Amino acid sequence: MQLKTQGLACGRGDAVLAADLSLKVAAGSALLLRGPNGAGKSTLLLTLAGLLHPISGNVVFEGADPEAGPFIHHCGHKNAVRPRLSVIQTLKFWADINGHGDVTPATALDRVGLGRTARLDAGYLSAGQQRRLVLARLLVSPRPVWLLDEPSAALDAAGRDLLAALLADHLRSGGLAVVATHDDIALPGAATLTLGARA
Amino acid sequence: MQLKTQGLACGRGDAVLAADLSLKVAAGSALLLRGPNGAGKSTLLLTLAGLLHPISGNVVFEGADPEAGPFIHHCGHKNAVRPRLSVIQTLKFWADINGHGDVTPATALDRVGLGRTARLDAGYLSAGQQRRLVLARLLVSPRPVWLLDEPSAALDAAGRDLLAALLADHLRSGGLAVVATHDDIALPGAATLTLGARA
Amino acid sequence: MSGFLGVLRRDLRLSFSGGGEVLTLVLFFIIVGAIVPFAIGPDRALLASIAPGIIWIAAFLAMLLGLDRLFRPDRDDGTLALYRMADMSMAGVVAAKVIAHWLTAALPLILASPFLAMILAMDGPTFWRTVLSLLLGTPALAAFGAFGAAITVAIRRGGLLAPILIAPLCVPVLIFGVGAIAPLGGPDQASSAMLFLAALSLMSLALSPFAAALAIDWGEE
Amino acid sequence: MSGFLGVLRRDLRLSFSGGGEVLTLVLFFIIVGAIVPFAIGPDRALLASIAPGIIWIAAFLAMLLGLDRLFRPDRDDGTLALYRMADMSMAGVVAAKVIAHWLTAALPLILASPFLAMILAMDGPTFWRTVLSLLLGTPALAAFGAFGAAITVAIRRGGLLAPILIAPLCVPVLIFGVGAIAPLGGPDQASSAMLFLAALSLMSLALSPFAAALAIDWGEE
Amino acid sequence: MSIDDTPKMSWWNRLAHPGQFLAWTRPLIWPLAGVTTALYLLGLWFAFFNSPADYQMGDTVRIMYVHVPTAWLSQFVYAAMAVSALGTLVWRHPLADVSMKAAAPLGAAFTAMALFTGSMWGRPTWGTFWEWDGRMTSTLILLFIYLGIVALWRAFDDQLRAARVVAVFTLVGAVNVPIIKFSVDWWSTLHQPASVFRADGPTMPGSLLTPLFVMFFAFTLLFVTLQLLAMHTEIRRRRLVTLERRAARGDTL
Amino acid sequence: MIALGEHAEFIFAAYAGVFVGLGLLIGWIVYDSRRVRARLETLGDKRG
Ligand code: HEM
Ligand SMILES: Nc1ncnc2c1ncn2[C@@H]1O[C@H](COP(=O)(O)OP(=O)(O)OP(=O)(O)O)[C@@H](O)[C@H]1O
Ligand SMILES: Nc1ncnc2c1ncn2[C@@H]1O[C@H](COP(=O)(O)OP(=O)(O)OP(=O)(O)O)[C@@H](O)[C@H]1O
Ligand SMILES: [Mg+2]
Ligand SMILES: [Mg+2]
Repeated sequence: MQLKTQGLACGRGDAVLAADLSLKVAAGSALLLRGPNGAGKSTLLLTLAGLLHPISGNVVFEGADPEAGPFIHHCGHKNAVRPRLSVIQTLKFWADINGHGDVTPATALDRVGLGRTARLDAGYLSAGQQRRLVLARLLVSPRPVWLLDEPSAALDAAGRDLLAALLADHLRSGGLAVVATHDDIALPGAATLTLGARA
Repeated sequence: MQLKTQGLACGRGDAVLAADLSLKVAAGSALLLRGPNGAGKSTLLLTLAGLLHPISGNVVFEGADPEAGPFIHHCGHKNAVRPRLSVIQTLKFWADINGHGDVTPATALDRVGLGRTARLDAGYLSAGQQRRLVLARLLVSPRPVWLLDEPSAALDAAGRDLLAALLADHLRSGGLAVVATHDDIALPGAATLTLGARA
Repeated sequence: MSGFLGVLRRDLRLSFSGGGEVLTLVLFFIIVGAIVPFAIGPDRALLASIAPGIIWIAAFLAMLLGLDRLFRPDRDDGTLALYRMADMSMAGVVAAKVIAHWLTAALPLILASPFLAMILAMDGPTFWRTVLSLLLGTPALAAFGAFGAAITVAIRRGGLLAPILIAPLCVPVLIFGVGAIAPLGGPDQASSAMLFLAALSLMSLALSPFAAALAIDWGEE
Repeated sequence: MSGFLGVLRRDLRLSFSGGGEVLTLVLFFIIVGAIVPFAIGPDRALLASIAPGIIWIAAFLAMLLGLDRLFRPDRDDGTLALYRMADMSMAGVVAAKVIAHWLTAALPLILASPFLAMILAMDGPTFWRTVLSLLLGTPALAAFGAFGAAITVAIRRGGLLAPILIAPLCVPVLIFGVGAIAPLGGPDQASSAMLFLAALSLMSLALSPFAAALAIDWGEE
Repeated sequence: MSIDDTPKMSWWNRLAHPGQFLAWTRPLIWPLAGVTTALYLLGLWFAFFNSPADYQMGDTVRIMYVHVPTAWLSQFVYAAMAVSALGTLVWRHPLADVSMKAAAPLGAAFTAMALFTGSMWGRPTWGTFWEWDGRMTSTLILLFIYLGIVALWRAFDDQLRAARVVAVFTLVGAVNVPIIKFSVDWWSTLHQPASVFRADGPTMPGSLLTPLFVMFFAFTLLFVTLQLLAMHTEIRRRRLVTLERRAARGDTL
Repeated sequence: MIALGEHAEFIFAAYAGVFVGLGLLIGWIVYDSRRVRARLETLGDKRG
């Protein structure tokens, strides 16, 4: 699997935020997106995910089989956590709609350090705990492409280490990732794309 | 002005998150709150602001004159930005309810780098730009106490510098600040309180 | 005072801005009135006899259903926390919001009511009494409504809860409102109903900001 | 299929969990029906003659006003974006949600309708015809409603917009629904009204998931 | 941005470009306005000075000259909107959005006028302003649909995104309007009001038809003129929003 | 002008209503157009 864009321009409405991007992210490697506020990092991720139309150019996932169902995980700024559902129910629901993999929801919760909170209402989790729950979603339904928008927001130091470990595992098993962040995420060997500050 | 707590315990419902805190933050100095997710940083800030009741102990602002109106700015995780109001209208509204100071809304917008966006709908701003707008709120109504909850979230490098500069100005002019953060905020001479990870 | 006007101005601006809340509410009012004949038949005499009741129910529902925008958006986006730290009392905020609510959710309905009166075969004098009773009664609905909205914003549940909590409290307004139009006991009864209505409005306008402010403060702890 | 059941299960769970959305809706239904006598007077014959219409209007309003919770909370918290990347089609998601909406917003009303029938002085046979017509007609309301909710989900605050968009489109449901109960044109008319009602429900159930899915996808770009 | 110098474009592409559309249709506005005014003057002259009273309805038949054209437009504008909606959804024609948005308030206005003139006609002929008759009732529902569409447009922040959603609703409405019409007819024949007197009995004499036709064209041309003007404004408004945002981001214009 | 018979007020009201309505409609559309163009001009757009 390989992510390739050709002459991609993306933006909101008619405002072009990034033009003529020719990216190449191979399996096993990652790309860090950086840039100031409003530079268009979130917009680019949404475009790569297919949730926004590119203004021009296109996004290709070489080697992906569209028949086999979706192969992209996108994590936006929002956590998709409903306060009244318990943590484990939330994760099971995500596995239901995204497809089940080898990792059971309970295992995934343990992995992200929420094992003890499984039966709690998700609304009781703090901001960082909710973010960890979102990381568990990536584990229960294995997909080769991860597009993460500021995954480290609200995470504490241990959480950031966890994130780095999960990303490393993902890359090692042949996945690819594009991560937009303002923080330092330990991703050895990742390329960096800095979206321009606009005058 | 001096912030003092005596044997303060704060928490949510009946869960005590921090107990027996005896803080002292003098005018011109700042306190950084650190700690893992769910440690109770936000809860402590809300308690200091008087928006949550302390479980025991109390919070005193020595030298504050309660007759002279509120003297605390609290910035939570939420921006209080309404999408359909223009940027300048939003800021003017805040100045209306919090009281006007020497800095006009237009000047404050320039200070935080949003001068050009004044007439845009606030909903059009990116996450980081909205956060800057929140910082402008601190400027239009001068108050000696700033309680900031992850003010640097979503801010880019320039935004963090701006935040540090605003804080420095505030302290220099005799204000005091308590800032909860996971990031490194340049606050020379600030004390740090780390709230414990919970078992 | 600048705070009071600031809140008022902002709420009016938000209601009339693109979102078009006002247009929506007026349409809701008219549609509720206009679907009644489909359900109970277009018999003119029947319609005319229940027309004041229908107009009052439509206004009642429209006003109660518009409640959700009173405090909930402010709570969700964090503005409510700002109000609590503002240089004005919460009761002042609520009072400004009640006035804004009446101006954007009651006045437009009253202006639109001639249309409903026409399709419901109401006659002229009845219509004028209806307008008068709406003018006297809707402030009470706005005031009670603000209280209901304050309670529900505190318990973090939105949607239809405020309307159903407040509806029973507002039944007297409805009774006197209709009584002031279609006096079963003759014109004497009608004018005393008008008086009760005015008294209800004054009383609730005076008290509800304080009650609502208390509810909000307690609910947010 | 696991996705379809997952969505259905989650929506049912959320509706019945602490929040008590279902209870709220049922109460709203009953309150709307119950305030009518206050507004038009307690004349039993009059009430009985318009009772089927009132029950239908109350159900109509309750179902339309419950719409806001169909997609909006999912959009606000980001779940809608997840659906778009899920291993199932958006039409499947909508279909599951329509079913959940009917189970949580229509069925409880029908179960509560005897109470309303009682206070509106309805007689037995009419009541059973009312239940039948509600059973046949409410699926159409749920389906149209899902479409309306999908249209307005891209808007930040929907509020009453979906109800006013959808109410005019649902007028046929109301007409045939009432027509099936209180046949002014005799039993022949009533049974043809029932047929029309069933046809409307089937048609709208079959088409609305696709139309709604289109609206959601395009609204979110 | 400007592509004036592109060699040859098909008329379709030329029209598809909003800037080109502006340039091409702007000169039409004043002539159209002139013809419309002339037709109105002629129509009014016919209506009040040169047409007989109807043998059945007397002078109230003169209301017909404003009622029927507005009633016709109330339906025609919806049809125009539905076609534009198809344009938006199927061909992604950028002008279709603009046309759809411009037409909605116009349609609502004409429908409201049809209702108003109808009730002004109803009072002298039936003795009431309003009767729950099938045609009038379905016109009322049409007005609700129009106003709903206007409210829907206003509720969106992003007009580009709004277009496709409104288009879906417009088309579903178009499918639904016949069903509504049918059900309302079914309903109002169930409860046939006592003395409804319809005018469309005998064929109209020519002396009534001439003013009707003149007014009919006057109203239709007025719609065309206003539609063009509103489309121009909408195109400019979009350009304005773009410029304002660009200025806010600090781009050079 | 020929006499309008017993129902003159309704005929008059119908025409007055329609033409006042048209006036408002035209006025609003023209005003809107003017406003947008003026704003465009202040932003220095030359394309009219
Ligand atoms: C508010 C009340 C009314 C409404 C909404 C209404 C609506 C309509 C509509 C939709 C049409 C069809 C226009 C077309 O051909 O495209 C129409 C035509 C017409 N209406 Fe009305 N109408 C109303 C009242 C009246 C009254 C009171 C009269 C006369 C007594 C009347 C006489 C006519 C005539 C003569 C035509 C044209 C002939 C025809 O198409 O059959 N209308 N009206
Ligand atoms: N929903 C939206 N509709 C229209 N424009 C938007 C929308 N969201 C963001 N924008 C605009 O698009 C631009 C890029 O926003 P985006 O969210 O992609 O930036 P970002 O790089 O992710 O910034 P941040 O670091 O603040 O998250 C901003 O100028 C913003 O004003
Ligand atoms: N509204 C609430 N009601 C009840 N409990 C809550 C609420 N909000 C948070 N909590 C609980 O209080 C604890 C502390 O939360 P708080 O938000 O203060 O943590 P924090 O230190 O700010 O964490 P973060 O770094 O993730 O923002 C958490 O365990 C959380 O589950
Ligand atoms: Mg972003
Ligand atoms: Mg926190």
